[in-house]
Amino acid sequence: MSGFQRVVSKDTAEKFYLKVALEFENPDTRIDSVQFRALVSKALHQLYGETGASIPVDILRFQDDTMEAILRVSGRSLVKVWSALTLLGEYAQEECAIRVTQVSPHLLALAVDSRHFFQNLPS
Amino acid sequence: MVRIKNRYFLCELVFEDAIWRALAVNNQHLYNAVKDAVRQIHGDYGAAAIAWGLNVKYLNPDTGVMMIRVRRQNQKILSTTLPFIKSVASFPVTMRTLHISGTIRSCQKFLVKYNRRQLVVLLRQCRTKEERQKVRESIRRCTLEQEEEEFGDGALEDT
Amino acid sequence: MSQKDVEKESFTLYDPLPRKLKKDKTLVQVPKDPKQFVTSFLRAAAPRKRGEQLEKLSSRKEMVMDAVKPKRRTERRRGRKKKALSNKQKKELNMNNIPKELQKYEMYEPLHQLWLDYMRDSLQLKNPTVTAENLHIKLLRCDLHGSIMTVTKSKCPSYIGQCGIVVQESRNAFKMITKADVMKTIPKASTIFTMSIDNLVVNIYGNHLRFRAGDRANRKFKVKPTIDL
Amino acid sequence: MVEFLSPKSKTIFESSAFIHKNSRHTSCVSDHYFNHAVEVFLPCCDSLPDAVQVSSPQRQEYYAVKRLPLAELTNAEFVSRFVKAGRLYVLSIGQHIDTHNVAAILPTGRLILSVNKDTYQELGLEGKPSQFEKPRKVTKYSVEVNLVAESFCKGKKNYERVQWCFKDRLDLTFDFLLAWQPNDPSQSLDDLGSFWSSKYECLRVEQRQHSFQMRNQSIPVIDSSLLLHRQHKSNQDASRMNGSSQGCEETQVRSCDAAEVYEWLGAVACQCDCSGASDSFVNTYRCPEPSQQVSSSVCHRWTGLITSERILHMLDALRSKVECSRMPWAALTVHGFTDSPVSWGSREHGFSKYGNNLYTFVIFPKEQRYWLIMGIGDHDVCP
Repeated sequence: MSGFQRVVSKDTAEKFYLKVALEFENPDTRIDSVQFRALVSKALHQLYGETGASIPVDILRFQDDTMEAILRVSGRSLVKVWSALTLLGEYAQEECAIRVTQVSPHLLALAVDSRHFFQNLPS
Repeated sequence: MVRIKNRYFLCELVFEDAIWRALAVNNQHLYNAVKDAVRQIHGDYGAAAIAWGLNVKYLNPDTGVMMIRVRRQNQKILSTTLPFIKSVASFPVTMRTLHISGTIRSCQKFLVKYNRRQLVVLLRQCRTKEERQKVRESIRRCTLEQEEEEFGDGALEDT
Repeated sequence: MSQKDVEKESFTLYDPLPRKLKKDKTLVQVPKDPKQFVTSFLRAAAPRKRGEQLEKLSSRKEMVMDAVKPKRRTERRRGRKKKALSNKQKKELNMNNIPKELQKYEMYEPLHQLWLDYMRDSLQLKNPTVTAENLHIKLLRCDLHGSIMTVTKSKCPSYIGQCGIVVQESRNAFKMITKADVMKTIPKASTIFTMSIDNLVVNIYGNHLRFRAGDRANRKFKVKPTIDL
Repeated sequence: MVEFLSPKSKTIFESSAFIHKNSRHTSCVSDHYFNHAVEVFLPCCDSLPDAVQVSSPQRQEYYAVKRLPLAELTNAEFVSRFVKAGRLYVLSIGQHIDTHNVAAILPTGRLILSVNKDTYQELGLEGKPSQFEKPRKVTKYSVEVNLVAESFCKGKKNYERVQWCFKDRLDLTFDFLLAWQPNDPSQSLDDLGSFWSSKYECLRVEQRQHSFQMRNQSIPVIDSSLLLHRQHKSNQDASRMNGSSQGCEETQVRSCDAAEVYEWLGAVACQCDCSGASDSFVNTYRCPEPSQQVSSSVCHRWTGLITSERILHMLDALRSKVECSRMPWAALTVHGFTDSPVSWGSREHGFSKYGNNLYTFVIFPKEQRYWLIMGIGDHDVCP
């Protein structure tokens, strides 16, 4: 059993993970994870109708204080979810925006962000 | 050659109560019904994609058969939406897609064939003798035409 | 139509002369021997003094009496100088190339000074009425031989930083002599040159200047869609 | 239905043993020069073991220099004092590789510049078009300068040209991160800091660390011999044909797939909720089956610029720790820089939507076996 085995998967990723941040016009507005899921559904319904709203999206993590979330979608629907989230402008009569900060087929990669880490170097 | 490629959908409007409702429906009603349904099923993206080139080309108020034109790249959007159309001009209705083709000509060919088949069905449903006679008459007429076509131009002149 | 038909037709085209006319004596009858006729005619018609020359006259050749154009070509050739060489011949004779021993930077420094004077004269930078618009047109038309040019941007990194005095300009390239006394040919295509005249620094987009030096002087320039290399 | 093309991803799964003669774990670690973060996950542990703590990159510091011109880095004096006298890691930060210019010096003494078209056309150094670009539409070039080559010294043409390009042609300045491991033990990182401190703003930075503990968590059960179920399934079909269906059912229950474990490790690292019910509206993700309950486990992460020597060190410490403790397995994850111009060795790295280059070791106590899972982007070459 001490053999060497190597498998390379090069196809379209089965799952894609998005790290997004929700911002409201009014900075005091807060929503919970269930509302956030509804917001994602609404965004998808708006742009892609009922076929869009039926796309399965998992919210792996939602931080209530910063309203940052990690979403899991299938690779085939990544573009739809990404575009729908970007084009969302309003939720529950309040203007809001979603920033997609990181997208990756590797969930581990979302744990660190080397792009934004050094922006606030101590000086 | 650069050419805009289209798909023509031949559909039948099936009214729930009576077929004469078709007389009250016009192309504009159908167009709006299709567009609203696409917006509902495929959202803003689908509605915007299909808006370019969507057209109701033909509507037969007697039989309720219609033809919709759509750009070829968007045919999937339309074909997935048609079953979800529930009403046209506030009449409850279901759509039956009969045929999809790339040209109006082949749609028309299919429609002729289809109507001929429908006549036979109609014959079976007839009850009174008069009706039966009428349908027979029309069947004979269209089969005759076919023969004439086979004989070609010369045969037509003779008659 | 057959051959015979043609003959028939042609016969009917010309009717024979009417008899009346044939008998008319006033009409000149064409003699059987034209030469005899001429001599006799001359004898009768020429003035007496010329009688001795008649022999000569009649012995002359026939002449066409039409107005004949004088042969101007021969006259021109005489007036023309020796023919200039064609471009191909020039090339074969190595006339376009500057010999190695003459490729000296120092030799061309006076040329650069001359060019500077020429540019100062033509551009009149100190004149306050000169606008950028005027300057552009003048710069387009001016002669670039003798200017010190530097390549600032190019698709090919090796050309970048080449600097020298322009000694030749062709449709597609500048030939310049660098400080190391080497002649470099630098294509105009996808290259940006920089030259300076006193305080004015000019960037030249080589892509937009691909004409011969002479052509550029009076040519209508078209705007190109991009300044990308 | 509306369908869009989705981006591709590359994941490499490897199963091997540390003692295997063809094992490539050393080359995988040491060729990955620019490491941004190291993360250890230890199940059945209350706190980070001392052996691991000692070998951690905690005490390894690095410098951040602000607005440093490239000419300073290619200076003959700097090259002889630092580049040739040790392993020097230099990486520019704050510039994005997909839109800006990026520079790095590898420990092998190569300066790698990934520049966009406009910069390349003005710079005057020979380079290659990026291999991920379409021909005739190249917008990105990579320029390589060998700083340790013999021709790269004062008075030589190559050196003068490079100096001239960085000084007179273009004033390329970046914010740099520098880490240095001198060959001579009498020298230290301080020399690097004092070299420029008079002219440029130099900061000595410590690795940032982050740690969290999880209690009563379920972790997947892993069998080191079964890497992927896809392979496994085909074996299953074969065994079914042989009529031994009972055996394969057993194996199906016994362990988790490497892809599942990989995803789960990510979920732990991101502190995701792993308790989703299958009919939940919000989240349907849960720990892959079969799983086991563990009273406590530790996840520790160091972030900064970490040299590959440190990681090799740590890997060795972790190996010996796993062997002599009762951990079912342990995981070590290393994240590369998104904006590094190279991934493994001098293989070119690109961004293309996510620009990941990371690898994970899952270490097993039995027979020194390990799994190596490498996650790389679309614009990246398989190592």
